[in-house]
Amino acid sequence: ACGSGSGATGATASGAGDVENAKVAFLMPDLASTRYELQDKPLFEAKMKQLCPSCEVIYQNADSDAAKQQQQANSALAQGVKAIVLDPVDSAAAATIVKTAQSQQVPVIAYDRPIPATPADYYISFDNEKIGSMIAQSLVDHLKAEKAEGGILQVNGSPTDAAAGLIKKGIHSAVDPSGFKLLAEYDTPDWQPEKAQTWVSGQITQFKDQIVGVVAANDGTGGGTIAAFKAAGVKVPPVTGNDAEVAAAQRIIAGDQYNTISKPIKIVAEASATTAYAFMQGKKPAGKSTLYNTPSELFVPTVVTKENIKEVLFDSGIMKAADVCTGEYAKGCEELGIK
Amino acid sequence: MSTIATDRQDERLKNRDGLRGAVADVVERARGGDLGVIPVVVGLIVIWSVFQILNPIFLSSANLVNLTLESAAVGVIALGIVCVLLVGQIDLSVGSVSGLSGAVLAVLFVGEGLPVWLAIGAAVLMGAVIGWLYGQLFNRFGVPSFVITLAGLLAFLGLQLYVLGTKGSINLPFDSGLVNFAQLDFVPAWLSYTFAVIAAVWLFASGFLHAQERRKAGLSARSVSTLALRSVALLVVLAFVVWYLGQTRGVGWMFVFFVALVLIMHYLLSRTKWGRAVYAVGGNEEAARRAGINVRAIYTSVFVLCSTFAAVGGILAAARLAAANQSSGAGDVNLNAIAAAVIGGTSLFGGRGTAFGALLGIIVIQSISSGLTLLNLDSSIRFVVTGAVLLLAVIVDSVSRRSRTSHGRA
Amino acid sequence: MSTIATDRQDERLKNRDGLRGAVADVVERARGGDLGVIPVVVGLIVIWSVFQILNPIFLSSANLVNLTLESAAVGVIALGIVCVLLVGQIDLSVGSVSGLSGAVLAVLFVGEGLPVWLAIGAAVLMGAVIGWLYGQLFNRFGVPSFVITLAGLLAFLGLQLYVLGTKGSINLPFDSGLVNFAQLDFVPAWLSYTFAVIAAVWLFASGFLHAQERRKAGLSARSVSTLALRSVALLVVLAFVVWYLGQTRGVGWMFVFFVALVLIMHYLLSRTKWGRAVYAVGGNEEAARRAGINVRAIYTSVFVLCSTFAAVGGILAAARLAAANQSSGAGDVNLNAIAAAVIGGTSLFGGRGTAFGALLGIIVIQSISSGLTLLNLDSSIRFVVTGAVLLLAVIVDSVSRRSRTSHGRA
Amino acid sequence: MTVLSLRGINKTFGAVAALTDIELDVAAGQVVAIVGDNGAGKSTLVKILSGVHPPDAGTITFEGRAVDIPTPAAAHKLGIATVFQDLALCENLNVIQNLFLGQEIRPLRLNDVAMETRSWELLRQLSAKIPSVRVPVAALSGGQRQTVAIARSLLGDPKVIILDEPTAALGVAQTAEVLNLVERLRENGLGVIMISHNMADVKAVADTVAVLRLGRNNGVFDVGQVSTEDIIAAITGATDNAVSRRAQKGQS
Amino acid sequence: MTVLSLRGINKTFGAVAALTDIELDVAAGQVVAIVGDNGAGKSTLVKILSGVHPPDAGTITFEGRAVDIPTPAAAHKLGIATVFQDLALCENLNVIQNLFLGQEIRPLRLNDVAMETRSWELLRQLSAKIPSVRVPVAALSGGQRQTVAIARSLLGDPKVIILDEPTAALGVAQTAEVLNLVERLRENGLGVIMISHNMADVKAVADTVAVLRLGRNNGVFDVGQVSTEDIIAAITGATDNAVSRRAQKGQS
Ligand SMILES: Nc1ncnc2c1ncn2[C@@H]1O[C@H](COP(=O)(O)OP(=O)(O)OP(=O)(O)O)[C@@H](O)[C@H]1O
Ligand SMILES: Nc1ncnc2c1ncn2[C@@H]1O[C@H](COP(=O)(O)OP(=O)(O)OP(=O)(O)O)[C@@H](O)[C@H]1O
Ligand SMILES: O[C@@H]1[C@@H](O)[C@H](O)OC[C@H]1O
Ligand SMILES: [Mg+2]
Ligand SMILES: [Mg+2]
Repeated sequence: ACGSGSGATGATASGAGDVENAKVAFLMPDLASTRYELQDKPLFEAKMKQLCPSCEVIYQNADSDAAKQQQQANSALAQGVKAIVLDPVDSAAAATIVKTAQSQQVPVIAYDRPIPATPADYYISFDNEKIGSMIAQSLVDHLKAEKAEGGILQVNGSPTDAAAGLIKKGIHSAVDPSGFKLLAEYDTPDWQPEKAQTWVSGQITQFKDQIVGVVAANDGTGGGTIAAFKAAGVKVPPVTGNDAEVAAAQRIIAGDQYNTISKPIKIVAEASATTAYAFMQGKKPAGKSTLYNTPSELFVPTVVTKENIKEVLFDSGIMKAADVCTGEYAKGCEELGIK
Repeated sequence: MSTIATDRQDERLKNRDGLRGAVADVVERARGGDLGVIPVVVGLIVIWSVFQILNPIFLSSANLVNLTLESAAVGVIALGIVCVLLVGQIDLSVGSVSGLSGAVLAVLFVGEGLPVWLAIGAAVLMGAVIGWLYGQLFNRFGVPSFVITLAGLLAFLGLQLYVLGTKGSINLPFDSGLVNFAQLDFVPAWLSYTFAVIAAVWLFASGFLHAQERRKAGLSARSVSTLALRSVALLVVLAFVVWYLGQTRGVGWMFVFFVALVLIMHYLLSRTKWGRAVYAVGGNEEAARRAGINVRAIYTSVFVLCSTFAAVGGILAAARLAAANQSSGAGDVNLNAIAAAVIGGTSLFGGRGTAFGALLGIIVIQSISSGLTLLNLDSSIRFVVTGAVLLLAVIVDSVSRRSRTSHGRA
Repeated sequence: MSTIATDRQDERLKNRDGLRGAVADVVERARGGDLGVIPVVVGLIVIWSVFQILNPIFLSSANLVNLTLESAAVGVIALGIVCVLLVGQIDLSVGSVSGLSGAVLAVLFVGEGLPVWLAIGAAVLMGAVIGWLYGQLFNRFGVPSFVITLAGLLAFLGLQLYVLGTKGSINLPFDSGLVNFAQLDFVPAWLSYTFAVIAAVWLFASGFLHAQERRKAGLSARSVSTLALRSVALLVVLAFVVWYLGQTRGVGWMFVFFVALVLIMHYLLSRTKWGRAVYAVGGNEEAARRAGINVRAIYTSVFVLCSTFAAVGGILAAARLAAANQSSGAGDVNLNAIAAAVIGGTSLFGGRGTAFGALLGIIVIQSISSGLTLLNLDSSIRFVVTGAVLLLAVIVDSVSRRSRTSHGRA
Repeated sequence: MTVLSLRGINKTFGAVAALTDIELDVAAGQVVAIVGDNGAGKSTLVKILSGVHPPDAGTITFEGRAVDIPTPAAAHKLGIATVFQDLALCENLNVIQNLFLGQEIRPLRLNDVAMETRSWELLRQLSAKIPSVRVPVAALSGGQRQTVAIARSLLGDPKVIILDEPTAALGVAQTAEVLNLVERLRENGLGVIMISHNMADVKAVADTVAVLRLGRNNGVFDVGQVSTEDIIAAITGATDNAVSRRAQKGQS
Repeated sequence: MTVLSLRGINKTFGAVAALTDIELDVAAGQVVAIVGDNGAGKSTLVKILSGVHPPDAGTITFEGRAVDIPTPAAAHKLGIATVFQDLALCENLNVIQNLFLGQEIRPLRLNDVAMETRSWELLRQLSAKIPSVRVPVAALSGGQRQTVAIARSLLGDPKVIILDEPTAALGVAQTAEVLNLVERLRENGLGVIMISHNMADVKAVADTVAVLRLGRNNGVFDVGQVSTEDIIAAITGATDNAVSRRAQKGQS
């Protein structure tokens, strides 16, 4: 029924009866962070399957290319999707997608990152700016508690990534007034850990023991930072992260990384599936609040450190000890009581 | 004709005239592996069939309309790449230049409120200046173009970030003519058909005049029936395309613009002294120089063209996206543009290639990308399949070209 | 010597012997533009001076130690690129292959718990198999290597994502031998100095024996004083490097490993039949074929070498980062590896280049990157400056090579 | 004894029939000259014999066995050495490297002293005027290159040597040496195929002359029993030709 | 009237002095042959005259004015047309495209009919045996290519034509036509420089013979007053040389 090839399939708002066999697009922005492929996608698909067993999810990843994302959206529309869940590569450029979709009466749910220019139909996210400020604040608090003296390095995300810009802004909001000197900061091309490692290595020679902490914008760059300290043969200062990757959890358990932030993707992914399904049924869900002229739902993430990792990541079921407590990490897990 | 044409007198040539001769000629050339763009077309048909079987939406009118529009921006860039490859050089910076051009356009048009034509003019001019700069560096210092343009890739990416400044991303107004041109303006059906007819008539008329001229000079010439057949075939194909795309939105002006550029470049490359010089420089630079060609001017002209096309492509991309952002032109724009040229039969060693190659090459690449988009695969699988399909398409091409080598005409 | 050596008998040659002759020779070659790697070294000195002025930490021992270690992974990859460029081909997939290799290593070693040598062996073997595959595709179907390896780039990136699977990113244990090798293992000072002495003695001894052999055969030969001077110079340079790096952590084993690979490749390329064949195929494939060389085997061997080196580079990169992740090998690994080869004097058109070029080229690139790292610039400015410095370094190089062209030896 | 024998060789390039039904016999210790107009197909025939092009049809018999020569390496293995008209040198390699290409001394640790010594010997034998053997071939004059190509064919131990216009670019002294060389080769019992446009040279060293015209055999002559005029007539296909007209003009 | 005159020309490549203190005069309506051993520097001299290499020292006078010839384009502009020994053709272009390279008819809308017609005319004039002018030069035989290179130099309206071993690869008929051509050029008042290793050809068409030896002038002779043996002696630097020895052997 969906194979007609007409781009105007969704032209009339459809009744609940039509929802069977419907399609919904789930468009993710990049591969630089693992979460989109490994968490967002399967979680969204699972929830959708539960809500509408016969529905089909069209998943696409734009690999950091706004033009490719536009192509993917157009292709989804040509296939007659009933709703689009969109994590924009470029929040501004995504306006085109919203326009095109809405002109064909297909609702768009902004996911993870907002689309300020043209109001989408709904917005569900953890707040990236907030994430930045939370990881940085957690680090600053820790340093103050330790009575550390010296400065901080800041490793930002990709200079061509709008989300990285938001995180960066959030980090500054915590670091700038902290009293710790910002020694240097760096926008990591393509979020590449190797690049972060090279840069941090240079700063270690330059600032030597002045560095008391590093705010890294995600777990990959955080990992690169830690490797730089290890390779320089100096003590690793507290380093932040973001995304709660398995590798980061291991580093936290081993005491190499100070924090990361858990944005239980399950929450947003399932919320977006529920909302998308409502739209597909022709309903118009109302948001919990309104942001960028869009009905919105923002969730609060949790900073993860050694202190709370057991509760936040393991007791909640987000991670399994079997995946994390391998080899050299078994001992740390044991100490923290993770099984 | 009673006497044998001047160019058919050698005893070793098999004489052929008229339609039968033309057919025999094609067969002969096919056996010799000299098939021009036919192998690419065959590759394309294979890809299209497979994707159509996997997802019946692929060849739907709506999807093909998208395909045409998505081809335009990188296609224009590939056209410039064909030119630099023809002289045996390379431009790695077309992605950055296109991104910078989009950024400049957006800043001037939206940020500074200049009229759109002025903003476009400035962006295109900037492209030309960049190319001129490359030409100077190349001619004066003899630095390999690979390195010059690698430096350009980095520098202009930096400049792009700088121009966009803290904004990071700038929206172009949806109701501006430019965005409409790239997204919503389609050629009215009657006009499309008119274009098709004009093209066919023109093909016949020019062929006929040319044949007459040749006959008058005592040279062999295509028969009227061959010419007629050829232009009827063109008419049928074009009319079918117009009709099929017209089932949904029709032929986009942006695509027409791209095709027009291809035709212009085809003319410049094949019918002007400049074009000859380009092929000569690519084939044997020293021989070209000894023939009195201003080789430096040719290099400069080609770099200017390439960067200019990159700038134009950047404008089209920004218009299509209705935004210019920090990652515009990044990612695989460079590789796609170069790959389109190469798939279209342009040699990386210079001296061989056509403007039409860019058109066909980009359609191959966009077809793969669009077809896979419809397949709903994991990213990891998608990458693997993209690689495999790309390879397949080119193997079809190379295998048929290959017989040429075994005939000693490599 | 009373009689004139066989190779010095032509009246048109200016006769020179001994140390004076050697110096005159160098001057002559410099005027003719045939300077080998000297221009790159000059470019390097310029870059180093500028960065040192801008930030006095640049030439500090600690930073140079970092520089050596950061050069190793991409340097090894560049070594493979030199080989494919020498035969006039290209490999665009070295980044993906290195990423995949790191992923395979991590999955087998950490995930499956295999012994590290087995995991390394598997990753390297996989690299070799990939290269063999490229060779087959290239030889059988005549597909341009640009396209084959572009397909490979995509496919192996996909495979990398697939292999990493649900983990996305895998830590290598910091206390494993492999990570230590890449991060913390340094050659003890006494051993470093021993290496330096061995190198100098070996240079003298081999030169001396060779000269004797030549004299016996009635050919001209380097004088003992020239040879002595040369090896003393080497000793001084090496000893200084060892001493200076030893001020902080010394010479890393990973860097020694890289240099050893460079030396081995230098030997293979310049002193074996296989190396000759590589240059011949790159210079004139058809002539090589007619000389009875198995051209296909040469292509295959070179693709295998390149992919194998890419795999080794990927292992080193993973070891240095102590992790393998989805973005390993992405970004500018490809471009940096190719650029290192080109900056080191390898021609993109085949037939010209050396293994040492890869070493020098990667040091130029890493110097730029490290120097800018210390400058703490905005990313936009950083990109612009990187481009500019890269260009400058190569202009110095090209300008001095250029005189060669004007002497007709292009 | 016939070492090499061709029957019914055909070769077509696209629409051009370059060779049609070619026959040729070469005996050991015999010098066969192949002559013919430009484009007659001489070099095409050479390329077929040396494994560069496969023939479209026909049989090649070498030392009594029917053989296939799919690659130049196969030709080398049979013992067929060729000096190509286009020389087939690698411009980026120097003289020594080109001479020994594919047959280097001590493959795993090249013996460059031995190779250089041998190079000088070979070149001196051909009266070559090459100032240095360590410059890339790109820097040599036309005649110097041709000398290198000829010298190369003498390495190894061929049974048949094919020389495609070997003296075209050579000076008078070098030409004389090459003709001497051809005679030495004959004395050593090799089969020699020599292509030349110079009738004086052909008459001086060849035993037999085979004429090709527009890709077909146009007569095989015993050198002792044929006049230069007859050969030229067979080449051009007419007794009244540009050469004879020029000769007449010179007399009148 | 002297059109072209060289004084004190020097050229060094690396460690090799290719030309030392060369003098040469060419008058309108005169054919000057330059002869010399391989590597004597003949082609280097040609390249200096045609703007390919700049001389290291020396002056060139053209039609009474001292000139600089920095590029081949400058040589064309002066009216110096050259057939290079290495032909300098673009292998990827076909015969017509090579013939008219840089001097196409109707630059903005190429007139290929006119160019093809003219190509056939030129080739017929040289007795060329080229089956089709629309094949890339890569597919031509050695002699066919050389004919194309010669034909090319006749386009335009040169005052001096330089032919570097123009008949090396040509068949007997084509060689005769080229010699005829040289005579026609002389009659039309052009200055002709011809390089050749063929003494018969030199004696047949040249007015003056200039000998180069190891990069230096080694005598200028009037053709009428010099024997072939004397020229050869000047070339090789000895009256007892490979050529004379061969000649003796032939007689004995
Ligand atoms: N690789 C090729 N592709 C197409 N045609 C070719 C090829 N090689 C040769 N030919 C054609 O075949 C014919 C014979 O060429 P060949 O080189 O054998 O002539 P030849 O007798 O050696 O002439 P010459 O005396 O000029 O060297 C020519 O007409 C030529 O154009
Ligand atoms: N580009 C170059 N680089 C280095 N040396 C060169 C170059 N060109 C010529 N030579 C050298 O200069 C000398 C003269 O060469 P040239 O080509 O002028 O000789 P020629 O007289 O034309 O010889 P032939 O009769 O063989 O054509 C030779 O020894 C050659 O090696
Ligand atoms: O998880 C992060 C995501 O929230 C942000 O949008 O992009 C970078 C990721 O690391
Ligand atoms: Mg021939
Ligand atoms: Mg010469």
